[in-house]
Amino acid sequence: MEQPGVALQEGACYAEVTPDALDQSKYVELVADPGAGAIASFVGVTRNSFQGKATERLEYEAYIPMAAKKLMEVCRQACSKWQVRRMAVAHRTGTVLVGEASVVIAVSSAHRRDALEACHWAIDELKATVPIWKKEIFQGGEVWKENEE
Amino acid sequence: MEQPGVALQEGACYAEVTPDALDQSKYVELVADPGAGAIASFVGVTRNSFQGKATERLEYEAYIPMAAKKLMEVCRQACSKWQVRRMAVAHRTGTVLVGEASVVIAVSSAHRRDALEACHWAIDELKATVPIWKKEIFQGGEVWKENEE
Amino acid sequence: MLEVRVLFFARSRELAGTNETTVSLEDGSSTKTLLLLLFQQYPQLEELRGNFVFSLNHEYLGTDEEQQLKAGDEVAVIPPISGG
Amino acid sequence: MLEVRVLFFARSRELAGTNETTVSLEDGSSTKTLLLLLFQQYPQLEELRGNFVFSLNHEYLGTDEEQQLKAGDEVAVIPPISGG
Repeated sequence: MEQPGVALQEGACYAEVTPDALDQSKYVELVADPGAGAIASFVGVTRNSFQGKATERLEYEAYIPMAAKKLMEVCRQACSKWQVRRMAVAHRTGTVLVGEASVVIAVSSAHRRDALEACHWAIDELKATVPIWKKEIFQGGEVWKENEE
Repeated sequence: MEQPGVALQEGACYAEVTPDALDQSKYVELVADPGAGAIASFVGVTRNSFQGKATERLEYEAYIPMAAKKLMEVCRQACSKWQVRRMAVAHRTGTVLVGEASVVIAVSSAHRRDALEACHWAIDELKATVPIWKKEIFQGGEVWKENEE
Repeated sequence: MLEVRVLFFARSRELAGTNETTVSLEDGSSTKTLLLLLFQQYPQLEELRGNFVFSLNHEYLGTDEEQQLKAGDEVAVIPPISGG
Repeated sequence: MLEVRVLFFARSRELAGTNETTVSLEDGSSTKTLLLLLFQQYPQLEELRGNFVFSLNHEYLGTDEEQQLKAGDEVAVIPPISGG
């Protein structure tokens, strides 16, 4: 079921859906820029428990072409709402074990407020708009999650 | 003039003042935690220009023992104001070239909002309370900066 | 007749027992017609009734939004998302 | 007499021409007395007059805050900070 990933680059925006393990520093380096004085980043990680149950792993499934497109839209909207220099968003598909990253966002800007606010907005927007699904596998069962958004 | 660094660890909080180059991933790994679903981090980087002048480098000077103490205070306050699992704050002293990091903050929490808000609060608080000074060396001169805080 | 490609994801994929199918419809059919057809063809989808939306060519449709279909369109059944 | 250690940082270090000195004061002296003494001993500090605070044993003092001093205290001249 493991499909190849997709990476899109549009100007200062980079969006990627990949089955491979995510390395935060790759995306932080991607957004480095001599004009940037601030780099904010976020990593979503598989937690060992959810609502009291011990999580074994998470399985992520993506509508890959649409997910990549929507990730790029999140990126471009953030770049238009804030003074962002560069931005990268990446989401992983397939099995993500406890402690491993499922999503990474990195944003650079001249002044810290833009990067910090854009990064926070982006993860919220991603959860509300990107066609990706998370199944939680825990001891004794599994369940498809639903974001509040 | 290069003084040795100081690193403090108090429970879930880590604070460091060091003359060595800062590696963000070290601090992100420091705050990794099986119960954390989110890791937010911030890197302050030397920019190539400031108010139109081409920056050559920044020189940071710290009142090291008090700076380390104040960094720890920032950490502990963040941990009490938000549901933080672990937090690390590190500031570099001495010369920091364009593109290099002068400060790194990493915060982990079960849910993303705590890590993201604590990280943002912490960099603002750090700039207002930690006895560290930044001299900007640019073509044609140098000037001690002053934070707005 | 027009043919559209229908993709199933997550819970809908499990209920339909497949991740993809091709559906033939009368010319001029809409996404509403497709919805009825899918419930007939995959009765287990009832579990998700009222709890999913369609996407049409990589764009979401509103819960009650009806769109005309044309040959080659790609429709996906989108259960509540949980990315990030 | 009591002796206190005085540290100078950033611009104040440049103006004073040193990063540290030891100052002897009458017993019971306060940070206000110290301030006057420093301006006498380092007239170039005038450039920073009203634009720095003291720290006393790693705690900031308010701009007009006066504290009693005791032997071995560590006072630092803290120009406006610019960390981060």
